[in-house]
Amino acid sequence: MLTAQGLACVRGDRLLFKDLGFVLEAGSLLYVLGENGSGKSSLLRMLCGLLMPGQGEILWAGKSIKSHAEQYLPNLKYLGHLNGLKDDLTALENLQMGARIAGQDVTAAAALAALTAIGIARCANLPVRVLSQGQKRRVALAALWLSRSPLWILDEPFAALDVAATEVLAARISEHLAAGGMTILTSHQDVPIKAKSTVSLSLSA
Amino acid sequence: MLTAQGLACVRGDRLLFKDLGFVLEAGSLLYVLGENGSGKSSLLRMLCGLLMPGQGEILWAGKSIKSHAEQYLPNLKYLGHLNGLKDDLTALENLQMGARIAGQDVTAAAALAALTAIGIARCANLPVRVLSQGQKRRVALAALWLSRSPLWILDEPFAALDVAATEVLAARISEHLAAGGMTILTSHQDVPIKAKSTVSLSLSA
Amino acid sequence: MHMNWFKYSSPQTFYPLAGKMIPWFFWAASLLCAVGLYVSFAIAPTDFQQGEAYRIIFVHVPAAWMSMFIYLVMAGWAAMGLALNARLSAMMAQALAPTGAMFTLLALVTGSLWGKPMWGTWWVWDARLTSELILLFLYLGFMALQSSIDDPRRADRAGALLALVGVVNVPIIYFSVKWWNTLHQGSTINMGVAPKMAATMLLGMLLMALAFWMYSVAVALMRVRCIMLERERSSDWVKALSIKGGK
Amino acid sequence: MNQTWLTLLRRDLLLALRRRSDIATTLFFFVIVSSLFPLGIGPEPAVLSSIAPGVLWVAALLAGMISLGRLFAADFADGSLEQMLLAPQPLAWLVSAKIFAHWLVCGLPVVLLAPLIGLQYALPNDALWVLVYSLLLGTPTLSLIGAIGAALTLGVRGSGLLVALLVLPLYIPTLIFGAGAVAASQHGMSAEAHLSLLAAVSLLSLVLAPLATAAALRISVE
Amino acid sequence: MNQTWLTLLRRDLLLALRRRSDIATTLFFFVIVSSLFPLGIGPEPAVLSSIAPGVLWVAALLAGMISLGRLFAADFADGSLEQMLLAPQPLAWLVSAKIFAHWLVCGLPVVLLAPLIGLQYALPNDALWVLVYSLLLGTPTLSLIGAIGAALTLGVRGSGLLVALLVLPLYIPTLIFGAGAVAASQHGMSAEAHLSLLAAVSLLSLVLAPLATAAALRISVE
Amino acid sequence: MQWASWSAFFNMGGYAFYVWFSFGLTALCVLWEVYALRQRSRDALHLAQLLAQD
Ligand code: HEM
Ligand SMILES: Nc1ncnc2c1ncn2[C@@H]1O[C@H](COP(=O)(O)OP(=O)(O)OP(=O)(O)O)[C@@H](O)[C@H]1O
Ligand SMILES: Nc1ncnc2c1ncn2[C@@H]1O[C@H](COP(=O)(O)OP(=O)(O)OP(=O)(O)O)[C@@H](O)[C@H]1O
Ligand SMILES: [Mg+2]
Ligand SMILES: [Mg+2]
Repeated sequence: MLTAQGLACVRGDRLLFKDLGFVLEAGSLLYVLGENGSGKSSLLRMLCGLLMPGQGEILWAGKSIKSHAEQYLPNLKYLGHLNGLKDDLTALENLQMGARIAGQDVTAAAALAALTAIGIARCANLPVRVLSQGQKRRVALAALWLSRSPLWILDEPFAALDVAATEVLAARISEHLAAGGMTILTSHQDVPIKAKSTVSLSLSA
Repeated sequence: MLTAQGLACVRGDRLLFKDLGFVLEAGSLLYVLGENGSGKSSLLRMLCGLLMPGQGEILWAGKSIKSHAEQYLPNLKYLGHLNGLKDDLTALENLQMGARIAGQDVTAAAALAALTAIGIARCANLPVRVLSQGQKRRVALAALWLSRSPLWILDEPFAALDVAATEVLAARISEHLAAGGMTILTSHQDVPIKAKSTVSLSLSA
Repeated sequence: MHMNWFKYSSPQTFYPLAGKMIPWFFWAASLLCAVGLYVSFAIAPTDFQQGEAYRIIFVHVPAAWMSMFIYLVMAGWAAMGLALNARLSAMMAQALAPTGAMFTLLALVTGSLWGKPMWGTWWVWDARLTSELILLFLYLGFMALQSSIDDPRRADRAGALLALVGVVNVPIIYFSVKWWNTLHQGSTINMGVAPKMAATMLLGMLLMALAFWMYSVAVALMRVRCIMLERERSSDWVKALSIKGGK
Repeated sequence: MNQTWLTLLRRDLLLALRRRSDIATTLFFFVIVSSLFPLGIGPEPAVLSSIAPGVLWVAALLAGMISLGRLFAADFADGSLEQMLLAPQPLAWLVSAKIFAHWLVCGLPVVLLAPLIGLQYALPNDALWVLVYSLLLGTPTLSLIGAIGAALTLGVRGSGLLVALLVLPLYIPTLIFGAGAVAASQHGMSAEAHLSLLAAVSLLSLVLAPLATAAALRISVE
Repeated sequence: MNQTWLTLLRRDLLLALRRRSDIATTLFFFVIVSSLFPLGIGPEPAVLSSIAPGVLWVAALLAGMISLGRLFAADFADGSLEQMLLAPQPLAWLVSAKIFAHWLVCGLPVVLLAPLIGLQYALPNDALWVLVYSLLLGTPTLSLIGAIGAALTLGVRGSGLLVALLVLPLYIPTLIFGAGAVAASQHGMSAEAHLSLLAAVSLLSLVLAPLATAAALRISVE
Repeated sequence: MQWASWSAFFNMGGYAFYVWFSFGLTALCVLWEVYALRQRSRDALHLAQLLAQD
């Protein structure tokens, strides 16, 4: 269970939001909405512990994610605006090494299965450098098929994806939620995702 | 009169478009449409002579803009995705120096009048660093009130502008066209501009 | 108690408080400086080896002391800023750096001005001189880092970390330089050979050092006020202040 | 714990292998800088050999410094750095893998090439060996301390110059002991004292630098 | 024609003034690098003064090189560079204004500070003067040639090292004549021959470098 | 008091240049720093005022 209390975010000399709080239970989805520059990405990075909140606290299972980071991080899978892929490695290498660095052992077969699931098995052995924007995004998202973390934090996962990939991803998220996972999401598109409970959080610029 | 004949554009190893041509007469507006990544900005940069066409030719008053650049450039005002502003100069300094570098002498009063026209006279003496994205864009656009060039090439001029500024700018473009100017434009929004003749050019990704 | 501390550590309350303190420190500095100068020039006797040139120590040594002392204080504030995430501490560290660098530069220049008549050369690669020069580089690195990061909070924390790394390194640098110098035995000149100081000389130096100290506090407070104004320029209290004319 | 560390190391080495020109660049910088001096100073062997320890070490220092830009910048730009920050292992531990890879790619080649340049400077045989030892002990410190500077200046305007300002003063003890070792052996003295001090500085930075770098990375990624 | 040129110059100087720390960084890089050598080589004034010409010139070279990142990178990033390319004046002419500004901001301070560092190296008075003259004649070449490298590496990954590789070999004639002039005067010979060669190199690069830089910019901005 | 006359004082036993340069430079630095800070504070307030009118 992820709890946020009284969060405030200051960037540069602007206050983006304050007094923001929510509780996210197993199986539920949190939609973060807002215009460009309203602070969605900043909020998500805060929830990962990458950005220190100006005020407020974030708790995982009742414990501060700051002071109990080793317990929190294995439960978290974050995907930001950046894909975190190395241009000179192949899609498969990227996926496998990425999972290992996140502390998870993944066989080549499992990684290939993940790439197949999101429909880019053909590009598995190409260096990521030659892939198009959408294909790169898919390689990054393939990690979700390998992830065993209950909490997913995804910053505009549908950006740059075409219709087919969007559906596959939405289905995967629904499945994750059905299995008791949690997901926090931002998106400028409207993608239907099935969840036990969906909360929308709207940030105003 | 600007003429393009058989233009082709290759970026990386992708062919973005080919066999593209048009004729732009005094007083007319060219709308370049297309999805992200379809090559709109690339086309506009080509028309400025910043990017060499893979094939084809661009003529100004019947002469190649490549070999007669000195005759072409004084007739051109280009505004790209980037504002071309120096963060550490004030809005006024930016505008005045920008015009001078483009070979035009501009008094402080004239520059101030331009800033007033687009509604940011109050920010005239602030360093551009402290301005918001939309305000910066306005400073860059204020150059259009000073410009005496007949051909304007504007890449998403309405991006980051609010409703009021959008109207002011559209009016200025209409006025320019009415006075016999030419404008080439890309925009993801639909902004009504009055012109003797409007041509739309659609690029497909 | 700690409630008070947090109250005064908010820029809004600290700004006027600092404004009230500054004149006191300036007065103290002026007074100490006047007495110190009197002692240095009127009371302290002529040095029989070095003649009157030795009077340079009355600025040189206090400046050298302050240059090192300020670095330590700066690192202290930096550590506190990092540990407690206190904005004011980081601002104090930032405010101290230019003054520290100035004293370092003064120590170097006045030392050279002393070295020319005493040693016949403006500079030798003596251990203490060299480490003072390196201290100047450390100050400048700190200032350059802070000024090139645009986000103030990040600048604070990055600067604080650098100051701490520097403080760990200062003793290592000092001893390595010393060792380097004695090994090469290049310069036969050693600042340690300065004659035993008369009590009045020591008094003069102490008074001047105290004056510099008070001055440093005053100037650091002035600078911290500037930093607050610049950082919080769009906050209500600064706006209100600016309309009142900064009083 | 070890698996993550090894994976990071392997990944960075693999990347360096795929872009072999990157390794070559540091090496060439070292060679060019150390060849500039004979050009500037003149070809007398006696003079050259007397300044060789200092010059070679300064060249190594500068080469180490100028290659720092590559340590974290690419990871920062493509987002792998934030993924690394979110790994469950202690960040300082992961950082040490990256620093080690950096040393293998940028430091070790310099160590191996240095005796060749030393020959050009007419260094005697013993001194050449001491040069190699001292570089072997000292260059890791350059990578370690440099990592702090690189992490602090991530994403900062004009970071190339800035990193130089931050890092060069901190390199001074390494320079003194390293060049001192070579000079000592050149003058027929034992280089042991210098080398053990160099090792001590290395050990100290091995312990502290990853921690400081980790803290700096957290600050820079915000 | 002159107005655009002057405006560009004024703008770049104004920008440098508003960011004073940028000027300081190049200068201090020069100071730090030239202070590293005594630490590596030892403090004996006789040795130091014999290597001073080479060392000071190499330090000036490296400082000039490392500051090149600032020449066009900011303009490229914020779009002013493309506006400059669209100005009706010949690009090479405009480029020369930027190079001149760069020299005033990064080269001239080094020229002015060099005698102070020369003092630390126990250079005799005459040699100090020749040092200043030679730097005055030589540093413009560094900016001019460097501009070509800076323009070629715009927007390229790891451009810091790359620019070094491109530019340092081209700096060698300047280094040889510059350091040679100082060394000559140190040995009681006339430095005139060296200085006139230096001036000749300067003139040549003054004519050719802006043209090459302009061509390189057009390529990089595509 | 150990100075025979003001001119002896100013002469500083022949070391006038070194001594007075040292003290003078120190005074100059200090005064300049204070002046620069006052200026900086004024500028900051001015900018805030401009922003406040916004
Ligand atoms: C550029 C030249 C010089 C520099 C950078 C320099 C630096 C320093 C520093 C950092 C200190 C404080 C050290 C401490 O208190 O432990 C100091 C103190 C002192 N210096 Fe210098 N110095 C220079 C030249 C000279 C010269 C030429 C002399 C005299 C011949 C001299 C005599 C002294 C004395 C007597 C002290 C006081 C020592 C003490 O109180 O323990 N210095 N100097
Ligand atoms: N490192 C930073 N330093 C200072 N300000 C920043 C920084 N990063 C972002 N900002 C500012 O914070 C605000 C919020 O940024 P954020 O990226 O959180 O927005 P967002 O809601 O995710 O927008 P988008 O829909 O474009 O992704 C913006 O105004 C941005 O300019
Ligand atoms: N310098 C470059 N080198 C290689 N490919 C490039 C370069 N610049 C752009 N491209 C590619 O060319 C294509 C067209 O880019 P362009 O910027 O012209 O698109 P656009 O239509 O303006 O898109 P948008 O609506 O996002 O502005 C894209 O696929 C882009 O990735
Ligand atoms: Mg976002
Ligand atoms: Mg575009």
